[in-house]
Amino acid sequence: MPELRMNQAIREALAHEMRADPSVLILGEDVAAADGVFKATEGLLAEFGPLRVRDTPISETAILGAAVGAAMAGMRPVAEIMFVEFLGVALDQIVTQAAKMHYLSAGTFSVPLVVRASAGAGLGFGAQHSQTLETWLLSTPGLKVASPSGPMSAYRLLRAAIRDPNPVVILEPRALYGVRETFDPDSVVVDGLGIARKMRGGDAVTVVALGQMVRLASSAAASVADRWPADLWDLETLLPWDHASILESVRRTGRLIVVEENPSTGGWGTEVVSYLTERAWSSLKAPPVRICCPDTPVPFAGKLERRYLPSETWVADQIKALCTDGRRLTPWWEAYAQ
Amino acid sequence: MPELRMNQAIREALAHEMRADPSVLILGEDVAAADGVFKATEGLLAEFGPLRVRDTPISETAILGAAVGAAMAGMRPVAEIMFVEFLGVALDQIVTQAAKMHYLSAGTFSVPLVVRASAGAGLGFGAQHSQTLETWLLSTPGLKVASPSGPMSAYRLLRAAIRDPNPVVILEPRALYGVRETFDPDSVVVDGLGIARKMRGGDAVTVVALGQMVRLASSAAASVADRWPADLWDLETLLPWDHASILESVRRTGRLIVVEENPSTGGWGTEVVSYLTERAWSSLKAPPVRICCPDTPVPFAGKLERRYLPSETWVADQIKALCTDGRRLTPWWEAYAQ
Amino acid sequence: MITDATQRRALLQSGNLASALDRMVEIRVFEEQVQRLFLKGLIPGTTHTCQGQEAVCVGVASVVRTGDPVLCTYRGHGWALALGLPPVSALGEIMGKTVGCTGGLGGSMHLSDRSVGFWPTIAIIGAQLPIAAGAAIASQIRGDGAVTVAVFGDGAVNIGAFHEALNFAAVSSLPVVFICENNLYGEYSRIDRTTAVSDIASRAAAYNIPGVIVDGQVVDDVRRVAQAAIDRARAGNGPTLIEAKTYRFVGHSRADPAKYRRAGELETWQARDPLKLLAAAIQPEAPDQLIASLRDRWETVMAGVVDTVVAAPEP
Amino acid sequence: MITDATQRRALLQSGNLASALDRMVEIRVFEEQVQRLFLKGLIPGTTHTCQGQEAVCVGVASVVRTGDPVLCTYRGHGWALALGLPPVSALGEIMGKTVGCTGGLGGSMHLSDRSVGFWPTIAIIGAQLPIAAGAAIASQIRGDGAVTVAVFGDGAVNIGAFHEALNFAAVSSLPVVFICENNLYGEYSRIDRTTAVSDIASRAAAYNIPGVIVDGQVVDDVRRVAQAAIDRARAGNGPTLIEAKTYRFVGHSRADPAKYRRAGELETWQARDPLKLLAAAIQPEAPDQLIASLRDRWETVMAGVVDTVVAAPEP
Ligand SMILES: Cc1ncc(C[n+]2csc(CCOP(=O)(O)OP(=O)(O)O)c2C)c(N)n1
Ligand SMILES: Cc1ncc(C[n+]2csc(CCOP(=O)(O)OP(=O)(O)O)c2C)c(N)n1
Ligand SMILES: [Mg+2]
Ligand SMILES: [Mg+2]
Repeated sequence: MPELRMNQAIREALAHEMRADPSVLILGEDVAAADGVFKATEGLLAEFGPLRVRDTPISETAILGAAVGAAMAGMRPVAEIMFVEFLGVALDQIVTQAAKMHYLSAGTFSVPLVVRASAGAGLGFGAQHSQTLETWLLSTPGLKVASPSGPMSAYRLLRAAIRDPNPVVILEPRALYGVRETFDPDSVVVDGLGIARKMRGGDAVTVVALGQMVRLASSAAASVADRWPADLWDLETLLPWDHASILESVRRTGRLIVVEENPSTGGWGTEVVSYLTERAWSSLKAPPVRICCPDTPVPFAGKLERRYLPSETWVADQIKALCTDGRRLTPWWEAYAQ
Repeated sequence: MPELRMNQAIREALAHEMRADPSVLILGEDVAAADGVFKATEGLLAEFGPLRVRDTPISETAILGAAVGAAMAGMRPVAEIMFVEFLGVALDQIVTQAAKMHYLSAGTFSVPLVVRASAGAGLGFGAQHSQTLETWLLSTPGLKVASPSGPMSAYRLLRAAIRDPNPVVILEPRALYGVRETFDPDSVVVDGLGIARKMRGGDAVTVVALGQMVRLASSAAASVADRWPADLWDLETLLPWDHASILESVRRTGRLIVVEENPSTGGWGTEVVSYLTERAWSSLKAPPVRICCPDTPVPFAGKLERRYLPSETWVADQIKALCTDGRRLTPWWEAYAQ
Repeated sequence: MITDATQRRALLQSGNLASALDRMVEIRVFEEQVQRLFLKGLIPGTTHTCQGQEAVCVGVASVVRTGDPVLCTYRGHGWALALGLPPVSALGEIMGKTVGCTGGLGGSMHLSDRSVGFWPTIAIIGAQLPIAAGAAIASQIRGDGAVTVAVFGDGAVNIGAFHEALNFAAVSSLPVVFICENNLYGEYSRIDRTTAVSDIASRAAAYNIPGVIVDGQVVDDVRRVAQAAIDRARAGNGPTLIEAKTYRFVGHSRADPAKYRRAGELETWQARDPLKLLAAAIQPEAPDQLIASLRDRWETVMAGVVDTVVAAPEP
Repeated sequence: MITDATQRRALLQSGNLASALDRMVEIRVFEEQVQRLFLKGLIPGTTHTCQGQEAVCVGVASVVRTGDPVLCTYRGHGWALALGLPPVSALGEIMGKTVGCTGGLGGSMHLSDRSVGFWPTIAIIGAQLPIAAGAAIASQIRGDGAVTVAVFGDGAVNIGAFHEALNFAAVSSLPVVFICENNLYGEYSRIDRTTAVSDIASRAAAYNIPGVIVDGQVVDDVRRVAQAAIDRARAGNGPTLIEAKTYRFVGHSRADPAKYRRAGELETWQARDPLKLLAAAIQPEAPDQLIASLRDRWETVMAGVVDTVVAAPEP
């Protein structure tokens, strides 16, 4: 079985779908001749040629708009947006065009496009290149959004996304492109979007994480598993997220912790918390708790950036506090503000 | 005391601040010679001249970028974006530029701009001109967001926003531009952003609403006030929202209903629900409940659009159900989906 | 009366000038009905009608191959009818009825009919331009010979999407034709107050593609220029920017009285009413009578269409 | 050594060619240090250095009035030093230290120093262009005589913000100068593969403003052209688009080996190294020696700067 970095896994998924379906094409800045800035499209130009693997100008609106048009015409474009922030100049094409065309055309058109965008902090790229920004997309009927937690996850999600008849945005934690995993791509079951992955079973507390927070939550959960075994979920698909699995879990454990990489106010975890609180109310034994980042831009300097992100200790301590006395820990910045 | 429509109240607020402060300017499509598409800038060109009241090309990125630049240079621009959807082509300038410049410049620059954008459904404008889209903005440290519920509210918020040293987006429910209210602009206390307004006092349940949902929630609360008196709040400012007031209210009533005009998944109410659930856990007697719209684009046809929006009956019924037996009502579309 | 969209389209494609005039009168009468219905409160939301601009949509529709993608704006009723949609389908949508082309989901700003290549019209200025480029990418990859047409107003040439789409289409030699209906106004602003050049076609140079100005009031000129651009695109030589100089005889939307017009401007353009010009070409001795007789017929038809739509159920 | 930003700026503004060369060598040595430190793992994130392009920033900085807004990109180290920032302030920021110009909050892509009009550099392609237009609106309203300068790369001319900003500035006659550093590549793509025209300046016609091409390797040419554009803007005659033809002798960022270059291209441009050209103008008999002696001094200074920054606390 090969060991693949996450960018290689993405490349494998693209190659697989391009071989299987001549309607799949790739477009984006430097994705062809240069193999992609994150090397996630390596060698695809050579194999599939310049019509199906297309370098573009620095024109995110044109890239995404072209993806919408190609998809409506029956192709399956995969657009690479180098950093998710760049959606800020072209969000219209995803949210107001792609996500609405099926509805607006009374079902006569569909828009099977995929947008891959790198996301997240941890690499010292500063305030304009380190956000996750799921919430630009989350409240968009007609759209799907997913975020992988590692190579196999990225492989599976991308293949499912390409096959999905709806527009899908995949937010790839860029700090994970170099992370390796050993798995056999050919035996990965591509079972569609919207399925949360159980990473570890337990009855003490439900922990939900996404993207690069999954690893951190996993280590934290492992470190306290003997005393407070967590039911740990990698959400993988954020829109639509797997209501059924997480609801079942929370009804069973009675406790919920969401681990997010985004500002505290308005982060995606609010959706998970409020959905579950409304519906699993009578099962909850303690307040649901969100672990996330402070309400500031992402700082550049290394120490500050590390401080900005949730830590493993925090997650472990919170598991303990919630399971022992139903207590929410005060995030460091709230203490700081007092 | 004059009776003012909401668009007139906005115009009064603009005129007031422009008279008081020569650094205030207005820019946008057809805001000058044509008095604004919603007539919210009527007569301002005549009074303040073409340097301070500026018509622009159809170039939202230029409009917002220019507002950022003018603000950084010490002016107080107020940009009109005709429909909030148009932020989709220029969100970068608000979220990635305006909201980050104070931080990125270590405080040497500030960005005192205001963006006014019309928002919301109810006028038959269809899927691309009827959304509220607060969640494009909500998770943005460095930004403020507010939404008025009527003429006086619009007047007060806009004057506060212009005086605020931070970038502020005001989402004006466009269905309310023609609504009238009698009040004396000169005696309105402009007490800043971030203050929720108590619309009605009560101990049975806390009801939080925003924008055009405030009227609907008010009527609903009034209709059941004799048996289940609600503590009804107009949030007015969504970012940062008034944590203290609502927390106090929920701790007192033990029940929470949020009335939102946005899709069910990921709407702004998830922030309110999850914040309060985390912190007022031990006071809650029933599950917090969100009343919102289904996860579809906004339909055009009148009947469908009315069905899309929350109804007064639903709010009233939910108050009753929550207060009597702690029950969340199933939204019509969930029943439909079953 | 023919009500099948493809057959209606074929009528125009015959190249027969009489069919073109007939369709133009149909559109004129349709739009007048729409305005009346709007003022009566029977149409929700908003409408953007196109009286005065009929030669552009009719001219272009008559040379586009049926099924090739055409992407237009909210000012799309004329395009809908020109491309073949039967009036009930268009008016039904505008009035939010089940008989509308999308059953009332979309409304006036979002008409569509995939069967004739009429893609959902788009209400965000400029957004259809890169989408059209994408449709053209699909054709380029498949080699299906389709040519995509993207239509937009003069106001759209200052939005980023216009620039990105034209540059991208040019460097990729995409089979797409960009057609600007320059009616001199974007909402209430005259082009000279918002746009640094007065000939939109001159911007083609920034993309190294041909820029062609055509008299948008003369259907045959529009046809010829559009055909040439389509042929060029189909041959693999890339996009063309066509600027059709035209004028809307009515306000921007809803009940706009269009007070912002320059004095005499409307009258000058009305003298070049595309219906009159075409009628004069067909029947020089009595153009007004020709129009009047077509008008009569269409008034009657439209009255029936209105009845049908009014009687149709809401969704 | 002068470390006050305003005084450092004044040195350049003297118009003295020797000061210009001195600053250009300083920038060259600084950027080489940055690359070494990056490869040693002492700089987090990314860096975009500008060896080969020094004549553009130094030329422009020498004619912009101190305090007038200058908006640049992530490739901004040269601009920072040219505009007056002391090396410790720039390197401190790049290394994320408290001695950096924003104390480590921003990093390499977001240098700034308000005291000399160096606005926060922006890492979203094109975003600074409309912002610059806004700064110019402030000047136009206040009548303060300031002229804003917006700097961008050749890759930025295909993004919507470029188009919107230039049209908007043109129709509003704003006091702003747009300066494109055309180094032939946007990341790894050569301009001919992404841009429909080869002379960026030719796009000025789409906005009805002057478009000027200047040899970006010759500091005095840059100075002259920039001065003329600034004068024009200050006189109320609106914006100019300047295209400075230049080349980066290094990769796009980080450790990019720049394998995508055309054969011989680097060598051709190195023969027109702006340092050499200026040294030859100043001291035709021994330009290399002149550069070598300046280099020596700056190597020593920079070694000290590195020590200071390495020793400085993290925030
Ligand atoms: C991005 C965006 N900005 C603004 C608008 C509002 N708007 C609708 S129509 C219009 C005028 C467009 O003028 P033009 O392109 O000339 O087309 P015309 O209406 O004349 O056919 C404007 C500004 C919009 N729909 N989308
Ligand atoms: C909107 C946006 N798209 C893409 C990028 C990624 N990016 C960073 S630098 C760069 C190349 C820019 O090239 P150019 O404008 O020529 O400037 P240069 O780097 O050559 O100075 C790209 C594509 C970005 N920062 N912002
Ligand atoms: Mg127009
Ligand atoms: Mg470049």
